[in-house]
Amino acid sequence: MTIWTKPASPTWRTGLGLRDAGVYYALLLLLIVLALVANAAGRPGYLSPANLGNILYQASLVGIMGVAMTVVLITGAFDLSVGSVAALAAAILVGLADGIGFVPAAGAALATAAAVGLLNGAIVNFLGINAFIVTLGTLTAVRGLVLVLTDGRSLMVENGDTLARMLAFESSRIPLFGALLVVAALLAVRACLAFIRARRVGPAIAALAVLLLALFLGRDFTVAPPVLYLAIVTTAAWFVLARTVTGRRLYAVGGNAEAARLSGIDVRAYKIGAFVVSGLAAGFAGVLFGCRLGAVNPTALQGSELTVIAAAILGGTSLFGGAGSVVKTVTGALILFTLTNGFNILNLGANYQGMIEGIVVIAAAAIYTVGGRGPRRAAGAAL
Amino acid sequence: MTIWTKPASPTWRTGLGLRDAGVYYALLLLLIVLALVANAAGRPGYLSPANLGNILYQASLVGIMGVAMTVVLITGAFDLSVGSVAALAAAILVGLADGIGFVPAAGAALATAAAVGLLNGAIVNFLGINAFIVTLGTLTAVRGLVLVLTDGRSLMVENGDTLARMLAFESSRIPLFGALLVVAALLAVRACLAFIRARRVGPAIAALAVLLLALFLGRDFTVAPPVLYLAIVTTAAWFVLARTVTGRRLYAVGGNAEAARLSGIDVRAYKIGAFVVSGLAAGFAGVLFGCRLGAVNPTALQGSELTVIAAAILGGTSLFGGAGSVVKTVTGALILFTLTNGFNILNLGANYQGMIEGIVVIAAAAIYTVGGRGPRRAAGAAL
Amino acid sequence: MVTPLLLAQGVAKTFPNGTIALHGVDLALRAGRVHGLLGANGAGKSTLVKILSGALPASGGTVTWRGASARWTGPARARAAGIATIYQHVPLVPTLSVLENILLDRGGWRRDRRDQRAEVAALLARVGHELDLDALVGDLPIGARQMVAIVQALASGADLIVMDEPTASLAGHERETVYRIVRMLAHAEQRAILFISHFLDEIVSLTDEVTVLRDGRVALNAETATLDEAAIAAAIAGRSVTALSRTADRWIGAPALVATGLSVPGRLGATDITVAAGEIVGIAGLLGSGRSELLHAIFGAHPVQTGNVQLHGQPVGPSPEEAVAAGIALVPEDRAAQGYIPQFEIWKNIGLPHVGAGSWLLDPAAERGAADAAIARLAIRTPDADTIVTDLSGGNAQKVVIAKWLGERTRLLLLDEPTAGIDIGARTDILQLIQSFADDGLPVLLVSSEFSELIAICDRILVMRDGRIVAERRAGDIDEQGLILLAGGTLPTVEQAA
Amino acid sequence: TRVRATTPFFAAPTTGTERPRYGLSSVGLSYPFAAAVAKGFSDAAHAAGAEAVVLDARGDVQKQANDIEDLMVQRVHGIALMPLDSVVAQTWVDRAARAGMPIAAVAAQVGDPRRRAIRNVYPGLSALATQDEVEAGRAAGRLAATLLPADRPAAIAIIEGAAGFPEVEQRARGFRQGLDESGARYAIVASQPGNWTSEKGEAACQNILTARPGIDLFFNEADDMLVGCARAVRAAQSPAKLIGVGGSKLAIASIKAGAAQGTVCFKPEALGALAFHALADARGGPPARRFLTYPLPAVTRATIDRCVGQW
Ligand SMILES: Nc1ncnc2c1ncn2[C@@H]1O[C@H](COP(=O)(O)OP(=O)(O)OP(=O)(O)O)[C@@H](O)[C@H]1O
Ligand SMILES: Nc1ncnc2c1ncn2[C@@H]1O[C@H](COP(=O)(O)OP(=O)(O)OP(=O)(O)O)[C@@H](O)[C@H]1O
Ligand SMILES: [Mg+2]
Ligand SMILES: [Mg+2]
Repeated sequence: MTIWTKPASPTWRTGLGLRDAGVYYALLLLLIVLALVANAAGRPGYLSPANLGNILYQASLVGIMGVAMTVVLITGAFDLSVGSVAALAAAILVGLADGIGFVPAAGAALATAAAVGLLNGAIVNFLGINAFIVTLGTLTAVRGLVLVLTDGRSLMVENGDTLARMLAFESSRIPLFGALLVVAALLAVRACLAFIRARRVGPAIAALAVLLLALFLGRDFTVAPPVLYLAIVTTAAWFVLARTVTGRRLYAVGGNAEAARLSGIDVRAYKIGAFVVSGLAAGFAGVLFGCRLGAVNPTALQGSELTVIAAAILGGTSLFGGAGSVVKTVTGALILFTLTNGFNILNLGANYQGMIEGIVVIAAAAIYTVGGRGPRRAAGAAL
Repeated sequence: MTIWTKPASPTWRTGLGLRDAGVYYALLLLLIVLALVANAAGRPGYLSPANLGNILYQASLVGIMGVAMTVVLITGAFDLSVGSVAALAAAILVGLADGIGFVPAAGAALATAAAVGLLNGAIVNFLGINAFIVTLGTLTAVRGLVLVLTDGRSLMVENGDTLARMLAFESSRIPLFGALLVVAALLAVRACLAFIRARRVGPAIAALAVLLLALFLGRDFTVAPPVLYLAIVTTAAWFVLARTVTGRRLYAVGGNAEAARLSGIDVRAYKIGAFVVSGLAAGFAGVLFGCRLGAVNPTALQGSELTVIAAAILGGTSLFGGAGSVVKTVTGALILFTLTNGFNILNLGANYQGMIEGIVVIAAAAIYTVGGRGPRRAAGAAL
Repeated sequence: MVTPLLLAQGVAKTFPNGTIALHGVDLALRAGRVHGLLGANGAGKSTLVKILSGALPASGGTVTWRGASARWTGPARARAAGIATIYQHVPLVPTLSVLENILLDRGGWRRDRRDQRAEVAALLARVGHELDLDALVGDLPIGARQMVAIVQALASGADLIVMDEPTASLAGHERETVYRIVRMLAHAEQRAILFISHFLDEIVSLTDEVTVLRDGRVALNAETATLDEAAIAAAIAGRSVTALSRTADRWIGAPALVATGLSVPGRLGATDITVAAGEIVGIAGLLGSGRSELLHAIFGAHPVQTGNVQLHGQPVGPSPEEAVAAGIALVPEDRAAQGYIPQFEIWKNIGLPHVGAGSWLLDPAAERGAADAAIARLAIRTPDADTIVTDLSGGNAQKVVIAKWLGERTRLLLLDEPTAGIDIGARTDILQLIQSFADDGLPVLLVSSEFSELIAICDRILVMRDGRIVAERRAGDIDEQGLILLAGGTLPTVEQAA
Repeated sequence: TRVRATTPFFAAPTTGTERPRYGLSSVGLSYPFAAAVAKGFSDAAHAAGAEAVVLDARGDVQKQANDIEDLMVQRVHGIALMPLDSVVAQTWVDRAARAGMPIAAVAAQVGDPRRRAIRNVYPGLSALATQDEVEAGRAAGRLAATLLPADRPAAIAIIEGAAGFPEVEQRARGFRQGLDESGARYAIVASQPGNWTSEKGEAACQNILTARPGIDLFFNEADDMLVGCARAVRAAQSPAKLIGVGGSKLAIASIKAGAAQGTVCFKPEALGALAFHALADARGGPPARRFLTYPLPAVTRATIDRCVGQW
């Protein structure tokens, strides 16, 4: 009866369409292109499990911070201070670990990082100052604090035992074959339900992908712990955002703060909460950083905030709040690190890397903004 | 018949209130505090004309880029690429100056910079990709281009004549006494008109301030050319934004693009135009930078985009478009550079500078966001 | 009589900028009754609603809820106590789905509960309205968003439901749904309803009691049965309002607007339309029938559109810039999203389409002059032309959007629901203004969901359905019911129920 | 049939008979000094018929850690490490040593510079090819002593690099040692960061000259800041003398022009070559000498020809 041309079964299409899944396609495309070029250039190891594990490992810190950044962006704010906060956490961890042991030191580091997040959130929400300028201020101030704490020098952990525990926390190898199979099984269950209920094939594809991945990587595949932590953080954040009322409220707060307020949502609490989460995640990234090296330098992680935000925005998170997906953010981070890893593997002339990276980033974003014109889906509804 | 109880003369009050003039007060306060501390520390030269001239000079490149950034922000976009574009312009200038002379080389540099701006604008507006990710991409790509052009080394101008002309363009001394008197006179005329027409005393205060400044600085006061260029660029941008149809439309485009479009404004043209202006300004800053030393290194002006955006936002420009004042942006830049100047004068330990800078930036923003609660005035209405 | 569910006494409100919106208003709302709240634009209705729902703090007076004193510290408290509100500027989250917006105030921890979805679906079925629960609210036109807000309030299960102009941007069919909902809530479920509207027929047929505000004071409070439309209109305007009457046989000139083959893929089928100088052509249709699309297509505002537009024989290119340059004016239906620049003062908004016509330099004095004239002409209630539009009441903001296009350069007026949210007195004034423009030879194309308006002032009425013009009638040859039937709606049940 | 990449971007494509590949993890190839080290490394590798894999950490420790990982995964023949941070680099060296991968440090030492003397090469390193930063500062100090007024204690200002780099403290320490050894009478009245860049160096000098117009000498911890500072000094018509560290082309031009008085001559290309040769030799067995360096002459206008600007 209508002349509005609706697609036959919209959820089927949109779940896999360029707009919704574009960032995954972008990553896949990049991997394929790099693998082909690497092969042609006589570097066949590119798609090896070890190298894929490396990419994941290299992207893990940015990924963890990116997940939290996505939460902040969803609430309509902005956090530039994550790099500095991570450095502060690392400095506190390394500075205290010899004295009080690894676990208490890590606790202190996380607590401090969360406190900085709380401070950011409180200033933004109670004084009403723009989040950009506030977190730019804390970016500078916290980096200054790191300089004061370290006296401008690098710190390192001396105690061999403590160091060993820190390294174990960050650098042991974790076999992943079994875990991947379990995940694939869980996803398969979910896929069946999703297909029966809503004819969505997205989850089925995800389950298949994980299964194939597990088989491809093989029984001996291991990853470093940060990859696992990233997976856990991402899953937890995804669950909260997509499956709980807290998540809905976070989207509401960012999508239209006034509507959220009028619906009885404590807008400030959610906005401040997002900053605390961001601080905590930065702190955790800092702890991992400190454990990775058993040391920290005062300029550690400088400038990483831009990479983190880039990952989130590449993943389709809106700078204006109300939309964003943590899984896509992690994919965005993987795109960025796949690229630099590819440059390294291909031994691409350093001078050309920047140019190519810039172009690829824009092209990746173009894939789903240009390709994905059409009906949108609600925030957080996609996997 | 009306029930409106109007404040006696609202424009009088709001024009000088914290919300509208807060950033000027913040700068004044900072100057006063630093002058007092410097005096107490036995460094009386702080408020000397020469030092004030230095602060202006040091802030000039960021100021020029900030003015254009304000225009971009007013239209609701974002330009992270300015630092890279400026470096590219400097590299082109320095690379070509020996071959084709200073003026053609500068022309080529400006044209290239404007072309990058156009590219940014076109991608953002025709492909619909987020400005943040596009300009982050060009930030990386253009910096890469600089690396390719310079092959990772510093370039310098060899030809003595050319070098001399470049230095003259940037480093001669320009007496300012007469010019300031003229400006004061012009402002006084405007002040009379403003007072008669609308009982606004803002212009009168500005005229008086300039006059006092001229007398204070004295007959022998000279500045470097970049200060003059900054003044010209700012005045021109202020004039366009506040006094011309183009300015009104720029604000409208950023305030509500759809409403502007339905009012017959070519929204895309204005948005792209803003990017071109930003590119041009960055190019001009790059030319000035190249002229300073007659040389350029590949990392030139790296990271300056954040300072530029900070200046604009400190000046009260909205990240969401539709509001902003170039004069306040320049004031924001002056706040940032007054601070580092103060650190140097007071010989404050490098490790403590970051902490204090961060806190002062937040405090400066707090002055007018917290102090300025109350009746609002519209975008671009203030001087 | 039963004790009121909610009792407001002496509620007063002064805004920070000095505007006194309420001078001390008394209001009593009872379970099982529909209470109408009326008043001219800017009379203070929305302000009162916001105070009752905790969205704004009062500056004086008391509110009693179920016999106990209530000072809401925020909307959450009022919601929890059992007051649900549909605000005038429909606050929804554009990035969430229809379902999630409806469930926005729900607690619990699971986001995607199937029982809640079923509950909402059942609710929709009960009120007989269709909504795609998974559509993104940001993609919906304003009428559909209004329905989402209504369902949201409905789903909250509150005892008092406050509706601030719920029907202002709805067309016939959806209005019927709203009436059904209101009756069901009040009479079947014994809830209290506060119903704000500028449509007197609705008020008369739907409400049990009315309160009329004027300049922030109660001007009238009576049982509806004791009143008629004229008496209410007089109370609202503070003067007697003459009903619009058709001027027979107006002068009509040569064809001015000739549009051929206008179409927008998927939204507007190929359409030809001609409007003569001095002619007022109305477009009737249901929500989503493509009326707005047609006006936008004439204005050249669709990125993908085909067809030709000629004005007085001159072709007009397909872009808003060219349309404005040719003298075409469009008053869009969604004033907040399409009509004004929120940060601008009234005078800058009014001047926006005109600046640049003469000189590239601004002339603020002239702009203010023009704005002051428009404020006087349309009786916009504002301290002065320097007020920011977002500080105006809804109807007055709408008047600003109309005022944008009343300049001398306008040669074709496209009006999309121009009277949405405008009070009865001003509505008559605006319609008369439109007539006077037409009398001066201006061609006018008027979209309105208020079919009586169309019949009153149009010369010819086109009926749209599913993106096509399906019928054309001379205004004198058809009545409201006939239009409704042509548009594909069902006949209203208002009269029968009253 | 495999398609061979012929894109000019790529470093020489490998053939069936693999040429030996050596990796260099650079701090950032957009820093001219690091770029020159890389050039020396690559040139030496080419001359020896080997392939150089040069990775660019862009000033980010995290990225440098990743780069080293990538090099180890690729099983290059040896890694030259230009560490962004000496302390942090220890773990990388340990890891490489455990994997049996020859690794040499270039341009900066590995191990906490406060605890480990520069000549005491970190265990596990095949070699350390660097200039001694303290020594460089000392050379500058000795040169400065000759430029100071004899009749009164001199006022000296130090323009530091960006806070957080160990060179900041090392060069300043050496500088004071050099002055003390020469028996100079002086007071350091200001030390302010110039963040390694010419524009910040210029600003710092301008500002310091306002507060202390009577500065006799500016010690710039890097040559980029030296050329910026020279502009400030000339603009303020101050008689202050200027000394830098590094021997960059720009600084050499400045000294030739008389705008600055002297600098300490670094040879980054030589460092790169030294590191390569150390790695190439490491496969033959334990090296005879692990600390590799070159003399650091302080040059003035008179002796400027002894310094060829390599960056
Ligand atoms: N935030 C505000 N700041 C200042 N004044 C305001 C504000 N909101 C409303 N007003 C003023 O308060 C008065 C009452 O406004 P209100 O919105 O209550 O009117 P209303 O009766 O709902 O009108 P309408 O029928 O047009 O919606 C108006 O004069 C309006 O300009
Ligand atoms: N209730 C609705 N739900 C979803 N989409 C709708 C609805 N109503 C209209 N639309 C969409 O709006 C577009 C056409 O509506 P348009 O605004 O042109 O019609 P209209 O007759 O002016 O209706 P309105 O009264 O809403 O202005 C179509 O894209 C249609 O899909
Ligand atoms: Mg209202
Ligand atoms: Mg419509």
